[in-house]
Amino acid sequence: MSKKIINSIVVVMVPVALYLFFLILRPGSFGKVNTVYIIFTQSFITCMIAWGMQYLAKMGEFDLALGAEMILDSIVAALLCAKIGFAGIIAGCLLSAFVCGIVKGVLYRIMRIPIMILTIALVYLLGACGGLITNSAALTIPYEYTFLGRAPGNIIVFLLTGAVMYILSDRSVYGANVNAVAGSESISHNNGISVEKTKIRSLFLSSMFAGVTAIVQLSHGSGVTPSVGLDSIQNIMQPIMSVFIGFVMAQYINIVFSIFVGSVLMSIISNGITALNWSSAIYNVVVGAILLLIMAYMNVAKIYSRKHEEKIGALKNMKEMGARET
Amino acid sequence: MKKNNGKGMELFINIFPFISLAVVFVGFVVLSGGRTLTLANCRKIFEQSFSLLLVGGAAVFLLAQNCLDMSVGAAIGMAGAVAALVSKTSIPLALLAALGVGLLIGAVNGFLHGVLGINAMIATLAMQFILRGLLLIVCKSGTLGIAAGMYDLDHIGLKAGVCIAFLFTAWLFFRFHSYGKKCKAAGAGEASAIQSGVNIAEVKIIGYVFMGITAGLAGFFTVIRTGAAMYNTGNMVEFDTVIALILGGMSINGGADSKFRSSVIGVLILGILNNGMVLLGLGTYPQLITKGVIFIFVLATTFTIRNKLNSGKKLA
Amino acid sequence: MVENQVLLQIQHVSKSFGLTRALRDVSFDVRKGEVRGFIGENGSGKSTLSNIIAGVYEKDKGKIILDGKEWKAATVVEAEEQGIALIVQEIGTIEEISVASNIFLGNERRFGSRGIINYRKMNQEAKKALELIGASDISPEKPIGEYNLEERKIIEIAKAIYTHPKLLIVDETANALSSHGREILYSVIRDVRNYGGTVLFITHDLEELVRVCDSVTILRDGVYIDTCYGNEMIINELKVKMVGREMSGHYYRTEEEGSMGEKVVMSVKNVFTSALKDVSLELHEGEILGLGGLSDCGMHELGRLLFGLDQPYSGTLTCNGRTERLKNPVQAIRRNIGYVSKNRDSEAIILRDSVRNNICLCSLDKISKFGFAAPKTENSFVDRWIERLKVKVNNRSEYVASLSGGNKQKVVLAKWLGRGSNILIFDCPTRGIDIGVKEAIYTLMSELKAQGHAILLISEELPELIGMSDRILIMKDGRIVCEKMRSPEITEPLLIKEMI
Amino acid sequence: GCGGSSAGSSDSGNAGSSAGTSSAAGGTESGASGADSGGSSASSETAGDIKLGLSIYSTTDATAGPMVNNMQAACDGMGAELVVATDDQDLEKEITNIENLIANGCQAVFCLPYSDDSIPRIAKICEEAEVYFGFYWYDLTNEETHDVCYRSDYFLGNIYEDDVWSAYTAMKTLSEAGASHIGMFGLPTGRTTTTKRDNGIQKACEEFGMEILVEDRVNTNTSDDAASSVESMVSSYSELDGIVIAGMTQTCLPGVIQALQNLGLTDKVKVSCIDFNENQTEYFEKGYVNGVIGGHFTGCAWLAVLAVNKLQGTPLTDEAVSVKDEFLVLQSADDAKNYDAYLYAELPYTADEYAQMSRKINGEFTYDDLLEIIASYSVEDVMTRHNAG
Ligand SMILES: Nc1ncnc2c1ncn2[C@@H]1O[C@H](COP(=O)(O)OP(=O)(O)OP(=O)(O)O)[C@@H](O)[C@H]1O
Ligand SMILES: Nc1ncnc2c1ncn2[C@@H]1O[C@H](COP(=O)(O)OP(=O)(O)OP(=O)(O)O)[C@@H](O)[C@H]1O
Ligand SMILES: [Mg+2]
Ligand SMILES: [Mg+2]
Repeated sequence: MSKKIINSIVVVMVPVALYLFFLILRPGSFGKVNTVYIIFTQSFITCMIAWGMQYLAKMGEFDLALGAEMILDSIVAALLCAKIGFAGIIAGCLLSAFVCGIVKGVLYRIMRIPIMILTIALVYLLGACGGLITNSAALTIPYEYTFLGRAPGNIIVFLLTGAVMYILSDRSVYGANVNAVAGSESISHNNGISVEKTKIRSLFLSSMFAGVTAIVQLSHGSGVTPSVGLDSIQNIMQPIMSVFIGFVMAQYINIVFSIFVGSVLMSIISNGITALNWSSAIYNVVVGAILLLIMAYMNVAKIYSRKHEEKIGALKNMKEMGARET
Repeated sequence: MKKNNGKGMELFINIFPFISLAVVFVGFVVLSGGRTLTLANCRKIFEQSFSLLLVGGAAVFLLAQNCLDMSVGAAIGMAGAVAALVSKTSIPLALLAALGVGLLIGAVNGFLHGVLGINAMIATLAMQFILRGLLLIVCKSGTLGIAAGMYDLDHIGLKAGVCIAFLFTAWLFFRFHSYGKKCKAAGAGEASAIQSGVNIAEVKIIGYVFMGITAGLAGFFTVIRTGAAMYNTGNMVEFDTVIALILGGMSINGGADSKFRSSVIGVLILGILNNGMVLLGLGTYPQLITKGVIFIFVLATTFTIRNKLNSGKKLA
Repeated sequence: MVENQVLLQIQHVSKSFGLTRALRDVSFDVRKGEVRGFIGENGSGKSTLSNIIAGVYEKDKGKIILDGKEWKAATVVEAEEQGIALIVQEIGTIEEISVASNIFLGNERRFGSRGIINYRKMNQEAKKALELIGASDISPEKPIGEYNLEERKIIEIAKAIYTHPKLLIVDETANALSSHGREILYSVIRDVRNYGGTVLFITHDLEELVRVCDSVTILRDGVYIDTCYGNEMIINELKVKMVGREMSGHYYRTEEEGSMGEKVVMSVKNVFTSALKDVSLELHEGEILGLGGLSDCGMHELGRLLFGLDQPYSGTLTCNGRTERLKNPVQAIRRNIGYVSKNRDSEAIILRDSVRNNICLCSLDKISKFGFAAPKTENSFVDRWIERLKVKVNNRSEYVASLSGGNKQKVVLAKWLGRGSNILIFDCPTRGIDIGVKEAIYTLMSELKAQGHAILLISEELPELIGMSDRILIMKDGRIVCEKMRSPEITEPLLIKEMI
Repeated sequence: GCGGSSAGSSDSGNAGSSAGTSSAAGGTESGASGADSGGSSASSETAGDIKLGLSIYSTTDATAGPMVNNMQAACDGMGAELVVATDDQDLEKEITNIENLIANGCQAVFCLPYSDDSIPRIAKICEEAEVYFGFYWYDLTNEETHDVCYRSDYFLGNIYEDDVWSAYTAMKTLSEAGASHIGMFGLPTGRTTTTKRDNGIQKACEEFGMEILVEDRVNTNTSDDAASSVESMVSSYSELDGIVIAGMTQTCLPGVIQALQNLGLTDKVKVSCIDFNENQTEYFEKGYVNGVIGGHFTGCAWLAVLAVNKLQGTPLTDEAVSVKDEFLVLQSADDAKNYDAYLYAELPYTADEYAQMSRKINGEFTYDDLLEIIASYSVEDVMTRHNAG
């Protein structure tokens, strides 16, 4: 139990340390309570997308179409909102997400190609759909319908989504299946778990999470512009990175929180760079470098732990045989 | 009977890219009323496809071993920017600098994937971020123009020469050199390849370095073509490369049946497609939809057949 | 026996994997409340039959009747619902998830309503399941990665038993268990018998078998041989039935005495790894050195180590008299070491590549100039070795995947012989290969020996070891426990005694 | 030289019929369908005598859409065919577009060069193909490139908007509203346009004692990103009292306004932006926006007029021309409504009006007439003309 607490503290220390780093560089801004609040609320959107992504990511698959989907969701929502008001936002996002999820699932089922490749093609198509519907025009929703984009609306949606995420990943049969498939596809298969079904469900779920996130995102920014070509992939880089960071930290705390910590980290970085008025170019470099560091750390740690296990085993054998280490 | 069926499918897989190319070509010739066919237009299609031809030729080696390079577009931009900067001093030096930058980027990619074992897509995606950021810093003041003397290099004969020499050499290496064979072996069965004495890390590093150098060369010619480098030079080339190779009939998992011609055919399909859609005056979205649908169609066709072929083979 | 006491009837079951006929027309019955031993040499089809009963594989032909009804197991879940539980030979647990989740893998719905799992209940159940078999020291919440292989096997036992199966199949689980673990297993088996269930117990340890089982069924090369009951189970007779085949002269080497060259081409000294304990051996030129033992005794690991696939934690390795560190196969191959992996299809050949490329791959540096190999050179090289080893292929561009098992193995051998490797590590070279090709491989080995090649023959088949080796080393628990020179006195029982 | 030229200061006018977001969107739609069909359908009617090519980043968005629509109207009026190549996203694509347009048989092509460095290239391609070329939204300030163009027989001219001035004016409106500590949104550096706008902002800062506290050129992909960025800016710089959007206005503006609304800062923080957008009327009405500079949608139409006359053998002038295309400055809800009614729902010049600019149709028309029309471009001018008709 106490070990668990220590682990949690260690994990929480990472964003705190980064925060302190920026606090020292710019106390005037990072010293304010408001900044902390902003950092948290801004991480919600990243975090919710990342939560939806992590199921597939665990199984080694990536859905690059989520950015394009969210834009399409928002477009449908904004158009419906103009007709039926607030309900249109909710209905539009969820409906569009639902359809996208089904389409992806069906295409995957038919074609059985790596999800990443399939979704690259979808980025073109979904982007073009959004553009055709709106004719490239930027759409907006009226202010009175945007309460889900600010406190307490966004906090409520975030907490609800978090609860769903927690239940799905930690309490549900589906979550157990995802973990099993992520561990070993063949053993799962031999125990009667359908690998394909699990992946299709995850594809669908990632769409639904993105759809819910689109509600908050649209409400927060109040506007949506269709994207052209593959640009929308950029929009999900932060969530992807949060997922990776979350995976590293998931050894210490629950994945729901570890991904949130990852999102907060991303949020601190982008706020820090704004606060210091560093060039936006630096942002790209910093984010790329952090991703590489995390991945390198993960791999080196894996190799090291394998070596370490081997060493422990060998040492045990040596002790057993009474041999001295050479 | 079953065997014949397999042979038939294999034959189909092999000629499918040619069919696609023929369909696209004939289709656009007819639709555009012959404008696709004019010598001037063909020349333009070649010039527009030039850097993708180079990069595609190098990407074959990577995709054959089941690796992607998501940073190649940014590498082209970076190499182009450096070439533009150095060209003010000396043009041969600019070429060397571009190749050097490409080599460096390739080496880093190779190290990240081959040595540290970071997933190829993630590693190169992160590199893309970093390079685009650096490129923004390098191009801070706007575009980087090239020295006037460099325009002389924009000569169709020279480009054709470079392209043919490059593709021919790359083809030789892919088809006949032990390196090309090792790439295919690594993609077809990594464990078996390792036990047959293929140094996987080395093969991967060489692949990325070659890709990097090629990106350097492509970057050099890109700035000659555009007259300047800017922050988004080489934008999205990485995706175009993958799409071209798949259109050209390459399996996304690489392996022994990877063919060098996939890159050339695929790039030509893409080139004719892009050129033809403008000749027909298609708007932005119809263009995107056309591309997406063709991509999915080709993917679905080849994958379905490949899956069938593989499941047949697994029984043996 | 009264008809209604029969639980399981296997009737004319056959199964092939491509060209390997794993089971041929196997028929036998098992009664309720019976502990049935199930023995046979490696590759005789025990696991295949178990997997068919438990719904992992589909049978090609035949019928299985369970409790009087025909049983067409389609999936593992269905089999479980019918009360069939299987403890697999390989690792059957997933490392990343908790003990409880592993125990109820694929069965999570038991603790759920509307897809939500009650983990408290699951953990309680898991605890009960573990306590039931006397493994209460394993805690259900922990990730299974924290437990070692033996404990994981015990968890698998708990997983199999908690449903009170009608039929429990235990596939060579005992190997991984210490005496404590074995006690757990035996008591589980007793429990099942006590409540009227049936156990199918697969093991190589005949003494254990006689102690635990009521009866025993013997398979050989996929063919049903016999079933013995109670007092009929006499170890030596079982062995004869199990091995069965005659050791005729034309099949193995005929010399009575072993011979070897003076020169030690490869040796290891005091090697320790997590699987090997203080292993030392010397391989001479012109020698076939046999290495035998149970599957997990460390002999396969030793083979990998000699080829540079694994590194020793301590100890030295010498090759042609020089102390070496083989960091990878590339270095091993440069020192003319060749290695035939036990997992042929996934490690030794590239299935989806041509015969030509497979044979050439490790010789590319030899047959090319500046890295370029003319297709002509390559083809004549390949043809020479296809000819020499009589590989049956339609043409050299054919995918290896379409070859028969024996011919695949010939391709592997051609690869190394073509490379000119003179230190050959053969790990189960005749696994799943029929008698014709086996003989060819044995003949080839004798020729190679005569030419002065050194061969390390790692094998799970004792007749092969005895028939082919100049010297036999037997390993047990990561140690070399005995060394025997070739002589007519060496018999299988003698070696088996050392192995177990 | 640019600075404080007052040509665009078109304020107050008659309160025209209000055209909100929806009608504005409708305007885009109808315009765009015209542009899309331009490539193929128009060809049969006009017998394909004259074919003009345009390379532009989009045919539909709020800035590029009207530009294409105006040019389409000019072509329709004067009996020429228009081919548009879109996806002009980077230097290489632009070159490719020009090549493809030439291959398509265009006798004159127009584009917005990314920078001076890319112009010699474009000139060379067009000279080799013996095709006229011209630039929109682009000023030839660099002497070298200027010479390259003017040496060419195929250079028609450039219509430029004064981007130093537009950014300067955007800042000036902020200063007039009392803001001095500014946060900035913009495009990534690299385009000449961006550099000029940066210069204009710099100039205004010096002149009015303003300061750019923080800038964001990355979080401009979605409205939500922009909203987050505003939150961060405000939290880091409490003294911030103005935001200028010098690029990506369509995407950023809704997010900026939304964030300010959420933070309750719409009064304190003044906003101005370059480029028109769908929501400006509403924002003006609520007082969220202090100035919008844009409306520079006619440059391509003027180039079309020059090209058609040249290709018909009745050139307006033998010299290459360099003309400034006026910006419109909106500073109130009325401005915006008038703009919506007269320049967005309809086009500022009808096809008939464009037809009169062809010397083949209207022999009287002269170069000076054209210059006069260009210089008089303003909301009032359109209102007078179209109300009369
Ligand atoms: N999945 C498979 N694909 C191809 N061949 C297989 C497969 N599984 C088993 N075989 C082959 O079928 C035959 C019977 O194998 P099986 O595993 O049933 O033997 P076993 O009696 O369990 O041997 P062991 O004592 O080594 O466990 C062997 O020749 C084996 O190589
Ligand atoms: N799935 C398949 N696809 C194509 N060819 C096959 C397939 N299976 C078998 N063959 C071919 O059929 C021929 C006959 O194989 P068969 O198994 O009868 O030979 P075999 O003598 O049993 O071989 P071995 O002794 O090596 O197992 C082989 O040459 C093989 O190439
Ligand atoms: Mg056979
Ligand atoms: Mg077995």
